[in-house]
Amino acid sequence: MSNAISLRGVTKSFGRTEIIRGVDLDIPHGQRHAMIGPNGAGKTTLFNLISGRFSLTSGTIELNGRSIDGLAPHEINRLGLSRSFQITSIFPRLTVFENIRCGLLWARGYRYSFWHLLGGQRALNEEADRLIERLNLEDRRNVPAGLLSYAEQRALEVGITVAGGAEIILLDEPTAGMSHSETEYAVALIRAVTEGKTLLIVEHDMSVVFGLADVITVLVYGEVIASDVPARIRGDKAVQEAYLGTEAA
Amino acid sequence: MEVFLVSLLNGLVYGMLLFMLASGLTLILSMMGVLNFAHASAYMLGAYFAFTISQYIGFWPALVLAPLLCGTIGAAIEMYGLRRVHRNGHIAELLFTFGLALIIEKVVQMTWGLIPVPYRIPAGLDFPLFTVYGTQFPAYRAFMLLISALMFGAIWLGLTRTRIGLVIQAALHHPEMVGALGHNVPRVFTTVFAAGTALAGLAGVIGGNYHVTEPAMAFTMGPIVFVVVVFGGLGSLTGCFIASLLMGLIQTFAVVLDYSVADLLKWFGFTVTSATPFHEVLTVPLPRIGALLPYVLLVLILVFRPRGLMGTRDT
Amino acid sequence: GPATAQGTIKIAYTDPLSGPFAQVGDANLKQMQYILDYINSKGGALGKKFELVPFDNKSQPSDALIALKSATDQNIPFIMQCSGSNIAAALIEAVDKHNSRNPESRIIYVNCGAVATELTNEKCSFWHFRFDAHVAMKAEVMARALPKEVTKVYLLNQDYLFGQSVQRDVKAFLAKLRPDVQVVGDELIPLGKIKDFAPYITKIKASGAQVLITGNWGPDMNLLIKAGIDSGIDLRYYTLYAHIAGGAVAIGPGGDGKVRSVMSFNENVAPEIGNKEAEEWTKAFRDKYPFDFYAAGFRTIFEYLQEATNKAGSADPLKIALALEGLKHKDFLGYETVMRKDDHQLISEYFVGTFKKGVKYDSEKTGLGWATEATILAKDLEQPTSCKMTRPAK
Amino acid sequence: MLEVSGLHAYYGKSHILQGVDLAIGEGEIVSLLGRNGVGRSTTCKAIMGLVRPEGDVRFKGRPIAGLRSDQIAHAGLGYVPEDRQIFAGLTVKQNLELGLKRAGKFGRWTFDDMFRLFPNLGERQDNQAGVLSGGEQQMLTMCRTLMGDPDLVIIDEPTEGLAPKLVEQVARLLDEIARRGISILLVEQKLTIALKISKRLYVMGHGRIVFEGTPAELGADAAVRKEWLEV
Amino acid sequence: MSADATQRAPQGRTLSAAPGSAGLARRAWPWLVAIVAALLLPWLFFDWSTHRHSGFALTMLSEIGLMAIFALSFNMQMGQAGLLSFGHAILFGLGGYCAAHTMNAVKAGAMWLPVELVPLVGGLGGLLFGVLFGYVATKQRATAFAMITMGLGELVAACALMFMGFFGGEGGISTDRVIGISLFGVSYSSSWQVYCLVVAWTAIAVLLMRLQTQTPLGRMANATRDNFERAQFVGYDPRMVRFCQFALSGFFAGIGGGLYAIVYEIVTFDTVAAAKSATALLAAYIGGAGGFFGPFLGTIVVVLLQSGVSLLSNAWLLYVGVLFIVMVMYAPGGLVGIIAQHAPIARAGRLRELIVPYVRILLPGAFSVFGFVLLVELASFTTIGAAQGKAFKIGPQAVDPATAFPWLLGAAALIGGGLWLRLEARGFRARWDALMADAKAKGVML
Ligand SMILES: Nc1ncnc2c1ncn2[C@@H]1O[C@H](COP(=O)(O)OP(=O)(O)OP(=O)(O)O)[C@@H](O)[C@H]1O
Ligand SMILES: Nc1ncnc2c1ncn2[C@@H]1O[C@H](COP(=O)(O)OP(=O)(O)OP(=O)(O)O)[C@@H](O)[C@H]1O
Ligand SMILES: CC(C)C[C@H](N)C(=O)O
Ligand SMILES: [Mg+2]
Ligand SMILES: [Mg+2]
Repeated sequence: MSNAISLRGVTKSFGRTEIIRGVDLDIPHGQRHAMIGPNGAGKTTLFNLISGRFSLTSGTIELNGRSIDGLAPHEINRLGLSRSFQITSIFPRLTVFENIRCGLLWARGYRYSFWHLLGGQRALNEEADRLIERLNLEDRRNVPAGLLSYAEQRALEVGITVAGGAEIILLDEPTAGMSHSETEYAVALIRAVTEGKTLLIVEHDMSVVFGLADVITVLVYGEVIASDVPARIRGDKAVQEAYLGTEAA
Repeated sequence: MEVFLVSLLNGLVYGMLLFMLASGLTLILSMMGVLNFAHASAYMLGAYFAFTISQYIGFWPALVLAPLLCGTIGAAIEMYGLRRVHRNGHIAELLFTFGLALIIEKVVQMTWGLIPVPYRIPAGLDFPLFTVYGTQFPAYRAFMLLISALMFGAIWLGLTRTRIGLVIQAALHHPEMVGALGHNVPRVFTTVFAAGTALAGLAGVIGGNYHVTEPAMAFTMGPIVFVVVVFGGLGSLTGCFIASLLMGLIQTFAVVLDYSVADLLKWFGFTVTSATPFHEVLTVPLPRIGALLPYVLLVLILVFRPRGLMGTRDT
Repeated sequence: GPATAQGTIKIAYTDPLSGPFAQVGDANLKQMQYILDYINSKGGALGKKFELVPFDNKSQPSDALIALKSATDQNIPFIMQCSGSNIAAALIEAVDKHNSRNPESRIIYVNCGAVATELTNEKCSFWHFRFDAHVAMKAEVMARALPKEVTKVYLLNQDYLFGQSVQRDVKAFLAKLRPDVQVVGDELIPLGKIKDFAPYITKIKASGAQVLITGNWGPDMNLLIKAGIDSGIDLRYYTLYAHIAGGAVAIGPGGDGKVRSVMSFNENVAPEIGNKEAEEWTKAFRDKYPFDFYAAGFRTIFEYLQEATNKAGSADPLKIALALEGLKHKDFLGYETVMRKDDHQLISEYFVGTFKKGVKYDSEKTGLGWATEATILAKDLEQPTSCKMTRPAK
Repeated sequence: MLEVSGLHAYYGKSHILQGVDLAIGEGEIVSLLGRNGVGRSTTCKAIMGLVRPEGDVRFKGRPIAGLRSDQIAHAGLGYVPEDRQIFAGLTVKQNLELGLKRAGKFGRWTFDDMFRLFPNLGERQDNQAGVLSGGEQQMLTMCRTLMGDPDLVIIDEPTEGLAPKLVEQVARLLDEIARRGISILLVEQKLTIALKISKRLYVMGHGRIVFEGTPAELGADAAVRKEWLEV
Repeated sequence: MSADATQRAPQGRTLSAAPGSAGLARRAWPWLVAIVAALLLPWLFFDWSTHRHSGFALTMLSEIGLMAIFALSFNMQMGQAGLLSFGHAILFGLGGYCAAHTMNAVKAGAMWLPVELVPLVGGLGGLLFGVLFGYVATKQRATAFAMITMGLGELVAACALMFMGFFGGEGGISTDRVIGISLFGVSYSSSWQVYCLVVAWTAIAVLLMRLQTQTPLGRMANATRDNFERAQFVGYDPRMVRFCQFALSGFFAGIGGGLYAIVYEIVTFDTVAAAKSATALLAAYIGGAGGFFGPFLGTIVVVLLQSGVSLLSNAWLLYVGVLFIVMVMYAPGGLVGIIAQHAPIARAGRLRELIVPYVRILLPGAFSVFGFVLLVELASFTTIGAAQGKAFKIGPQAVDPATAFPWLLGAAALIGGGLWLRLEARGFRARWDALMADAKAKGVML
């Protein structure tokens, strides 16, 4: 089956320092793929490369077999890839509802229209509301996003990301800073909204990773040291000593 | 050759005057991020103070007192106004200083009248220093050059020998944190703003009698100073210095080089007649464009290099 | 209208009272007030006093029009303006439109100094009366006054209607009267923007000009001359406005004998022609204000208005305008003047003055002052006009 | 070393801290536990003078409640905030430099110590701090505070977003800090560490201290855990 | 003219109909009321003795109308897209120049166009230049954008003095609005007719801008303002958003300029100059950039100050400055901000309980203001006014500023009023907090 994402010899350096050192990675359609690795390994950087925030130093990245070389983030997004951010990134002065709707607009083909009145777009608004319910934010619907609590903002972050119904979804530490219960809910939500989609997720919370992922890739100093099913990753010596430390054992 | 040399001197003097003004603003704009529209007003105040003081106790005391006065005013403004407004964001700050500019201009008009005041170059410096090809170079201009050079040195030391720069930049984003690390943020801000204002004041003392001391002087100097600072690049004193000289020279040489695009075209054997489209634009001589060259440069550099000449960060 | 009801005949006066040109507007205003007090002491008109209502126009046409609007709102019969031919042009059009649209609140435009030649030629209007010699006249005077040995002149003028007019007319008359003179430089500068004229001086020197001819006024005049004198280069200045507010100070002692100005009046005229009464009158102003009474000629203006209003027998602008047409009047110096009917241009005597030591009345406490070098009588000043005036139906 | 008694704090009208009492001795590691939103961070901020404290706060016997936070810092308190608050525009090195209370005046800690503890930072010392990875930023925050050579550090959730391995490294760092005779007030989500490294711990609930004791005691007291910690 | 008044109503209907025709009436009537009010206002200044409208009042009202369009279009950039422009006037002015040239062309018979559509030409001009300058300026955002627009502003202003052909130099381009072609057979020789045209166009433009905020572009403008990076990752090119927003605001600014050309029949360089741009900024901020109608309120204040107070007082600029500083320091949300603060209390239905407290602070407030104004006027009179030979009056009766009395009076009023105000303010705040708390309790905060 064709790959949703495939990286070939991807490298990225900032000035002299090489952060990503030749990563090859294939993520087939519909797979839930987790990426773990020590801090500063390059996970977020890799996300930034795939989503077009940074430009490649060398190598190729293909989405659904199409090279994204030289494409701007919004162009990549239009190819059906959507990402979330490790450091929460929402539209603070817009209401929760509008945040979600912004996530929808382009996907629903409104582009830069200044002749549609959003008030009139029933289908659009209903779709946004449905998602808000799933995010458990109904009662915060009309609150400016900036006033939400940290956990709620993380949820919204995920919401904006999945709103457009992108087929490939990248989540960067979606549950960071959430309490246990919140984390559990978030995981359930992620599982639900990414049903049948391709998911690439970065997490430091092992319960999440092992709970969610079909395949786990371990990134250390910009190199993939292992990529396998959870069970075997947990067993893998290299991984333990490079990342998990004694905790998992 | 003659023209070149004399213009070079003129350009240098004008450039340095610009620098004197701009240096203060670099502190305020590029360190505190305040688009200080009242900066040129401080320049004006400096000039008027100097005028009044020099009437009673002479120019030299004024050279010291006027800037101090401006500095004090600056400090007051920062402590009782700007600090409050800071919370409401940059536009608020900008408008605050804008309001100040209006008030100061009016107050100046109300105290010193609408028409220029006779603020003269001190007799001690009012003699031709030397003559180039029959054109005299007044000693006062040399004095201006000296002062601005000193200013440059002083500021440079201030910025490199202390951590003030760091503290301010950090405090722009996380003031509490900087405080929690043991730095007295408010005091630093006040100091910097006061220093900036004082510098503007000094520029006023020097520039007021070189040009004319009149209520409109702030308004006419305002924009160009921003151009210099932004063009030079936020957070870079050297950039500001170079930009000042550049602007000074450009404007001076533009005046003496009497060419137009049309002449250029003629070079390529294409003559512009009143029939050719845009002939008005093509035939306008350089001296007329001189005044707007700085803005052309500003726009160009910002479009292609938002951090300016030597800026440390994007504008 | 209310104006007369209140027992005064109002005259709206709009000029720059703030901004770079405020100095000129302010000085004009003070001199006018002094003159008006005198006129009123001599009985005003129709038994009423004249009252000046100043409006600041910041040297901007649009602001002048606002002033016009409030003037017509208050039924003020006269609007007066001196500084800025561009503003004058705008006012002429606006007054024309207003008077044709609102016959019930007409107004007369009294031009006291906006002298671009066009204004009483192509652009002339029935409602516009100009009480100062226009540029072409002054240019001719200047061309005639230019010494024989001068062969290289440099033209520097402000880039607007007036400056352009000076540039054009001076060149024309030089070509006509002094074909031997060569224009080595010809420049227009933005109005009231330039702070440092040193570069221009450099340029002028390089051009090898012996004489600088300029119509600059206000800061553009004072800064230019100051820069010139400071640079110590050997150059003579033939100007139209070196004698108005701030000029003398700008020139300073260094300019002894270097500067000429084509002027309607200077404080030494009266003593020179031995007109005691006039001298007393100007001296009285001198004792009151720190600057020259260069606009004493404005007295002629108000005497015309006074006479015309009385002749018209009412403050109705139309009647007054008709009364003004072709009116003759002997001015306070004793010279014959006339408000020419076909273009509403005042034809009066004019002077050329030199700024030098040893005059009876010095200027702005500099110790130097204006000595009259030549006097041109009205008849010699007169020039034909191309004005085709449309008069309102009576 | 630090005694807090009857500490109250408000955000606008909402009364967050309702009389917190706690004490920390020389070179002691004390943890402050509790659910999200009970007011642990607010406690830290109140002690540091970042939110206006009401009540009595004494450091080395000297009352510090009501002082400006920079004065408190000079008294010898250090604070590591939960939302890192690194100075994105400045380089890593400059960030650390700002940690110093007086330019060029080092105390127990030098740049090299930090770079030895966290090699990542060493590699990145001339990079803008803003580009650091989430984890690196967390480390930087801690180092920055230590540079100021505090006698007591308040550390708010130091392990958030850190890889498991690094979490242990941080734990070790805390030990080292303590060994250099510096007391620590640690706010932690991850019970495991808190229990492991701290001698005593407080549990907060509803803006009050609801439990004080040793890790062992807490381990024993299932009731408290149930009511105030687990979910 | 009455034709204009009616012709706009359907305008409103068709456009605002989109979001469910249910609340249509509800949404339409405030507009109609506003328009009617606008048309009635001038009659307050009508001089029945001479049966003439006050030209001054009409001009001022017209000015308010067209400046409101200008300020709102400015806010399309600042408020909506977070783009602070220092050169917005160039779009306004250039629109004006285009309109002026068009009218001259029509007058000369070179083309056919009814006066009513001239503002549209201005708008298209504004749009054209909006596209042109927008392409350059929107390459950057934040301060860089501000500085670019400042540069462009100064450039155009300088060009306006340089190129006679299009700008007419210092003289500007004067024109005649009586071009004899009209959709409704109106000559527009009287200011009243012109005013009606202004009202019509203001209503149209404001309505359109209002609706624009509810379009995808409008919303994404907000989004890019809040977090331009994130916008990229939901498929939008922030720069494109900025660009479209800029160009559109150019269109509306141009309409304002077109009206300016019609009202004043002359367009000079000061319509493109920095001061004009500043006016928009002032209006937007004083009124409150946060709410859509903020700039409109702001415009009213600013124009009244500029055209009204400036005739009464030399020191009007000083008042503007003070007003400004007071606003940014105590009411950063602008007028609408202040109004919005009352919303919860209103929703709690206890607004009327504020009336008394307000009256009580109004009195001392008025006192101290009077004192301040008196002092300023005295000062400015002694230095400037006297020179211009005006007489100094308090109300009808003249006073001699040379004597101590007026100064003492002023000082007393200022200080006394100030202290009293302090006192009352305390009571007011208490009341206010109480009501707020109540509102919170009732849960009507957001
Ligand atoms: N713009 C940049 N310039 C220089 N170095 C950078 C830049 N961006 C990232 N880095 C470095 O690249 C390395 C990888 O960063 P990245 O954010 O990808 O780590 P990460 O895997 O996401 O770690 P974490 O799990 O802590 O988020 C880090 O050491 C960081 O300092
Ligand atoms: N700036 C603020 N304004 C208003 N309320 C606040 C603010 N900061 C925190 N709060 C509220 O104060 C309460 C305590 O906040 P605090 O951050 O101390 O909780 P915490 O114990 O640190 O939990 P967390 O695990 O989120 O850090 C929370 O309910 C929070 O909503
Ligand atoms: C008063 C004068 C200096 C005005 C000038 N002559 C002009 O026509 O513009
Ligand atoms: Mg990361
Ligand atoms: Mg916390």
